[in-house]
Parts: sequence; C-alpha cells; structure tokens
Amino acid sequence: MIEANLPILPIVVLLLGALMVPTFGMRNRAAAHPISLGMLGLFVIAAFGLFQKVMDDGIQHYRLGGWEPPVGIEFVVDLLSAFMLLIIAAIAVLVCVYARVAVRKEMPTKEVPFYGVMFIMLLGLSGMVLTGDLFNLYVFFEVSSLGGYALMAVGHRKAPVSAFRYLILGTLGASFYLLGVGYLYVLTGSLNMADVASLMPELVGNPALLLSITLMLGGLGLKMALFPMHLWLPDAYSYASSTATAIIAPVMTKVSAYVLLRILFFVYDQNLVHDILPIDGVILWLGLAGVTVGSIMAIAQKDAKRMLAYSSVSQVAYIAVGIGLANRWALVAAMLHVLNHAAMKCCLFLITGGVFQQTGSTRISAYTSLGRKMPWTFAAFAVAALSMVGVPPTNGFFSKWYLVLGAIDAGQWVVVAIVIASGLLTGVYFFRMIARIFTNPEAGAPVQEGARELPLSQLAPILVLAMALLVLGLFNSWIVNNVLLQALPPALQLGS
Amino acid sequence: MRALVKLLLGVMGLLMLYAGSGISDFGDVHSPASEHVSDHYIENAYHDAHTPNVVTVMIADYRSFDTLGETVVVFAAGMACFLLLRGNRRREEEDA
Amino acid sequence: MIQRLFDVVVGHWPYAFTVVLLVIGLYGMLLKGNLIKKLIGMNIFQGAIILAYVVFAYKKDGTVPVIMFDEHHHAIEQASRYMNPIPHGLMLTAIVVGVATTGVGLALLILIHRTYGTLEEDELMERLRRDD
Amino acid sequence: MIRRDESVIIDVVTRAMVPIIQIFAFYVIFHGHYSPGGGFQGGALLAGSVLLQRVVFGRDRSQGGFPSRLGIPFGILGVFIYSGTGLWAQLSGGNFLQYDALPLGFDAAMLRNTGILLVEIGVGFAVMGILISIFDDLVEGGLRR
Repeated sequence: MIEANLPILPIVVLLLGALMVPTFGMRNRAAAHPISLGMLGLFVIAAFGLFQKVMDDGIQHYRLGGWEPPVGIEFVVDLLSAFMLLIIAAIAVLVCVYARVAVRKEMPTKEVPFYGVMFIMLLGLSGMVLTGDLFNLYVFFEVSSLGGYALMAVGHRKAPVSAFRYLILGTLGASFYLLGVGYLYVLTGSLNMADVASLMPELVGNPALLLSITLMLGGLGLKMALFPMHLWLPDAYSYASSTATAIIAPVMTKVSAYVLLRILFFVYDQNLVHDILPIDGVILWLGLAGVTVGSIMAIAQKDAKRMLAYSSVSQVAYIAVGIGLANRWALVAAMLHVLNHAAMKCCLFLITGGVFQQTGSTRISAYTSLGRKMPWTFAAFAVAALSMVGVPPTNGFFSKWYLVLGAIDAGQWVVVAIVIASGLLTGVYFFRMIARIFTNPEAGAPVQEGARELPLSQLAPILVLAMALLVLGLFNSWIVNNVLLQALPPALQLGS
Repeated sequence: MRALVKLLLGVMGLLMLYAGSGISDFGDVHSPASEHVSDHYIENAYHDAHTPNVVTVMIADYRSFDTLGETVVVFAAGMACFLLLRGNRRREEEDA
Repeated sequence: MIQRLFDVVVGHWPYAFTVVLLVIGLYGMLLKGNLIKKLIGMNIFQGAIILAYVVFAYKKDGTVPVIMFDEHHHAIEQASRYMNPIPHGLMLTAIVVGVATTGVGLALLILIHRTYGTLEEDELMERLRRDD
Repeated sequence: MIRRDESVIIDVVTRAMVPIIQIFAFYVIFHGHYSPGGGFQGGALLAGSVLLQRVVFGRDRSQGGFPSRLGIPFGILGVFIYSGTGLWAQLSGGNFLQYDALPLGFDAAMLRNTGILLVEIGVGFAVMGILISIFDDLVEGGLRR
C-alpha cells in the first residue's frame, strides 16, 4: 500500500508536520523542534524511497482522487523531480538539526510558528516539484511564496521592509505565471502538462501563445532572480535570520529554475522556444549578464551575507545559462549545478549564521583570524569556498566543466570566456576572505576575542555539507550517468 | 526609471490586446477552452457525484487537490501572521 | 496591426477592459509611493486576472453551471447550455490566494509601521539609510 | 486606545444580526451542492459574523462569542478534516482524496457527495478560524508600539 502511494507520501508527511508542530507546540514549546526533526526524517525517507522507486521502475504517475489525467490532477515523478525532491529533503533536515540552537537564540518566542511556516514552505516546494498540472503548480507556488515571505520578515530590524518588497515582486511573478497559464488554458482547454504539450504543435505562431511564454518567463525569472529582476534578493537574504536564509537560499530560487526548465522543455514546443521566439537566447544572455553583474557586485560588498546573496545571483545565472544553451551537456550542467549550489550555499550561509551567533556581526571585517578560534567551521568554509570558485577535486568544478562542454558544443565561445572570467572573480572575493580568516591580524585590526567553536549540533550539519561537497565531486560521474543523463527531456536523450 | 516603467506598462497593455487576436471570440460556444475538459465535467458531474453544482464537484472532487492547496494557503497566511505579529508579548511582559 | 487591435477591442470588449484594469493595477503596484497603495494596486492587478479568466469562461446564452432538470426530472447535461465551470473553480482558489497574500502584506506593513513610523516610501528610505 | 461609543441601537442590531448571519453561513456551506456556495464562502461569512462582534463590542467583550486563542486551532482542525478525508480514502485502499473508496457503504456517487460535503466543512472551519486569527493578530499588532 505504501509503495503504490509513494508519490503522495512526502506531501502527506509535510502536511502532517505542519499540523502537528502548532498542535503540540502551543502547549509545550520545547516539543516543536523534536517533532519537526522527526517529521523531516520521515520526509527524507519518503523522498529517498521515491527516488529509489523512480530509479528502478521509471516515471511514476499518481492520480489524485483517482481521476485520469486531463480530468483530474496528476503527479508525474520522473528522475528530475525525484532528484529535486531529494535535494529539498536533505537541505531541510540538515538545516533543522542546525536550527535547534540558532532559532532559540535568534527568536526565542517564535519557535513554534517558525517551524510551522517552515513545513508549509517545504510543502509548497515539494508540491511544485512533483505536480504535473499547471494550475496546481501555481497553488503550490503561492504556498511556498507565502511561507518564504513570512520566514524572511523575521530577523534584522529592516527585514520586514525587504520582505514586503519581495512580497510585491513575488506576487507579481506568480500572477504573471497565472496569466500565462490562463492563455494556455484558453488555447488548449486543458491544464495537464502532458496534455497541453500534445496539443501544442497546432498552435505554434499564435500571438496569445507567444505572450503566454513571455509572461511565464517574466514571472519565473522574477522568482529565480534572473538578472534584471534580481533586485529583491540581496536585501531579502541579508536581513533574514540565519536559519531562514540557510533554508530559503539553497532551494527557493532553484525550484523556480526547475519549473522554468520543466515548462520550457516539457510543455512548450521546441521549435517555438528556439525558432519563432528566441526565448532560449534571451535566457542565455540574461544569464550571462547575471553571472557578470553578480560576481562584480559580490566583490564590492562589506557584509558577508550580502556578498553571498550577490554570489547567489551569479550562481543562479549559471543555471539560467545552462537552460539557455539548451543542449545535452549544458542541461546536465544546469541540473548538477542545482545540487552543487544548494550544498555550497547552504554550507556557507550556515557558517555566516554561526559566526553571527558567536560574534554578533556579519561584516567581513569581523572574520579576521577567526580560523584559529573556530578551526572546524572554517575548514568547512575553505572547502565550500574552493568549491564555489571551482577548484577540481570539489563538486563545484564539475558543473562548470559540463557548462563549458555545452558551450563548446553550441559554439558559444563568449559563454566559455565569461564562465572562466566569473570563476576568477569568484576567486577574488573568496580568497580575500580566506586570507583574512587564516592569517594573523594586522596591527590595530579588531579581533573577536570571545568567539568560540560552535556547539556540536550546529557544527555537524556544516561538516556533513562540507564532506558532501567532496564526496559529490568524487561521485559526480555516477550522478551524471545514472541520474542526470536519464532525466533529460526526451528530445535531448542519448540516442535520439 | 519611472518613465521606463510607464513605457513597459504601455507595451504590456498593447501586447495583451494584440494577443487577444489569437483567442476565440467572446462568448464563443465552440472555443477550445469550453470543449475539451469542460464538457466532460458538465456531462458527468451529476452522474459522478449526485451534485448539480458543477463548480462544486470540480473544485471538491475532480480537482480537490487544488482546494487542499487553497486551504493550506489560508493556513499559511494564518501561521505567517502568527509568526510575524504574535510572540513578542511574552518578552515585553517580562520586561515590564 | 492597428486594424487587428481594433478588432480585438470590438470583438473582445470585456477582455479589453480587463487589460485596462490590469495596467492600472500594475501602475499602482510599481509606481505608487505609499506601501498601502502598492498593496491595493496588487489587489486590483489580481482582480483583473480573475476577471480575465471569468471572461474566458463565458458562453453565449449559457447559464450558471448548476445542472437543471426538465419536467420529467431528468438532468439536462447539454454542455453548450452552461458556462465553462473550470475558470470559475480555478478563480475561487486564486481569490483565496489573493486574500491570504493581502493578509500577510498587511502584517508586514504593521511591522514596518511599528519600527519606522511611516509607510511613505521616500520617508521610509530616508529612515532606513539613517538606521545603518 | 480607541474609544468605544455606547450605542443601544448598534448593540441590539448586532445581537440580532449575528445568529442570522451564522445560519445563512451554514446554509451556504451545506447548500453548496445545489447552488453557488461552498466552504470558503460560508467560512468567510462565519468569520464575518464574529468580526462584526469584534468591531462592535471591542476585543475583550467579544471573547465570549469566539475566543482569540481558538483561531489557529480551528485552522488546524479544518486542514486536518480535509487531509484526513484524503488519508481515510487512502487507508481504505484508494488513492489520496479518492472519495469512492471511503468505507461508508453507499454507492460511488453518494460517497463522492459525502466526501465533497466533508471537505467543504473542513474548508469552512479553516477559513473561519484563520480569518479571525489574522484579524486578531493585525489588531493586536497595530495597537502595540
């Protein structure tokens, strides 16, 4: 029975978690964290089981309410969805382990609603990944966004202002997506992705179809902080609490990127995307601009969280470049970078959160000589930084490698040049920080005397992520061959 | 900046009007939107659920997962207001 | 081109009105200086999208999608006699989403007003800058 | 603090209106099968009746109608009724939310009818509780400086 219902199981577990945390937490605040951890543990097991099942048996279809697809809503879980779900689950459970101390210190009276809203946000993200229905995706889009707005509004004094700006722009993005779905619905009469895709060829060239794809690109671009629409991101990430940033930054923008990939390659007609309206070219050039601008802005920052936020802009733009190139290796690079960037950013944001907790500051100047006081934390930082730059044994190298391969396949030498240049720029800001962390302070520079190593429950997730960066680097050929190459859109699979 | 946004708004309005030429006319009985799945709903709703209101059958049975999502959205808003506005009180009472 | 736009305005006049409403909402959302007005603009924008869907649902001579019965108590299940139920159902969900988003937005505005004492964007920016 | 003007007319009219609104709200929820209506609309009306009391009598004196602390629990209950219906169908051998698998002994169409009613009641509870909870939170948050 569990096996037949496996695709819905992650959603059910998260829903029960979202209900159980406030139910038991209202009476006893201390219950909130163990319950969350337990339910997220079940979530990881469910996600892993689903991944295993998809690996063994191929694409899973699940009919909600028992109605067949164009009538009812269907979950379609292919390798790509299961892969994304596994990333969400892993990040969630690691951040939850870390959160026990951090949330209690940063917002002692808000533990219960914090975990409740966190479950709701994860529910929205998982639903977006699993669903095979365009309107259902919008509903989960809004569920995850509402959770995100609330989580981002707690933290620094200025957080509500940046969260409100995010709310206005996020709603704009979601509404654009809704309008795009509306045009698709009017033209095809269906909301199921596979059904819409099968009706698509006869509609190519229709102005409403062209507008719908433009609106969807705009809406999803806003949510994934694609270059000219990234203005909400740095403020929102740098003023939110460290736990919230550590869970939102790795997954939120990536899931929007996943939706963009899903819609461009599985719903719309390839000719439409490429020939009639050069959507892939637009994404490619916006992505390249984002890579450059994000890296340059990151160098100029004095605040560590803000620097990481701008680096997020440039890393998400890598994924956009991969989607825009739209050939086999570029898409593999985009998907691999989703995994790599989630692990790297989660690790780095957890470390900045830990430093804020021990020193009370997120400014880069506060990091002087901390390497001696918090050796384990900053060993992990060094690994993550090397991975961000793309130094070979770490996983960050491989996604850039495949991206360059894809760019060479497509004959886009500009992309090769910009990817390499941006790697160098990333090197500038991370090596500058590493130098500050591990060298002796200059005379007169302020040193944080009180800083001590983080407690084990916070150190463990950071070290696990740092180890994961190395392990993923070693096993990346397995991931690419057995997961990502099989997860490609049918038109780009090997042998087609 | 403001002028640019105004220009973009105008362009968007014109584009939407232009896109209107691709969709079937207002009130068209045979538009694709009102033939494909919609007919199935109208013709089977009463038989399937003994409920004359097709919209109710659609939102609560055929597409009930959407409505579950809708309920979760409402719940999310409630929890969000709980997170944002409640919870400072205990500390204030301790201060006082 | 102009001819085509004119045809749209004539043949789809309710749709043309929703486009106007949508642009008004976007204008309020992006260019108004007061945060409450931005929120109101967001509501107008969502309302315009909801109306656009409802316009798409209309069928000439169609009635409310509640099944009617003839004199022998047989259900009349002729699809062309009822309006399209799908957009109505979808928009019920979208309305609820709009309500929820407005609620969260208002909660954020209360927090902002409590901290900075203003909801005018230029004053707020001034106070944010002084806050550093 | 906002000053409350005592007005016999408003008090009496409110007292008379609240039960009528609530009966109409239940009518909207339960008659949603046969006419436009349903859980959300009915829940919003129920919340409206309580909010009318909040506005007229003030926060403290209207706690007898619906205490503030019950808002979120009602929301939890509503979502639980909805997802519980889905899970019940799943545990009885169907898919999630497949009402005709509910073990109640009716024929399939009647089972779906019952399932629709159950989830509409869930939506009604959730919307009522959460709208009141949001209103109370906003009022409380606005008063405190």
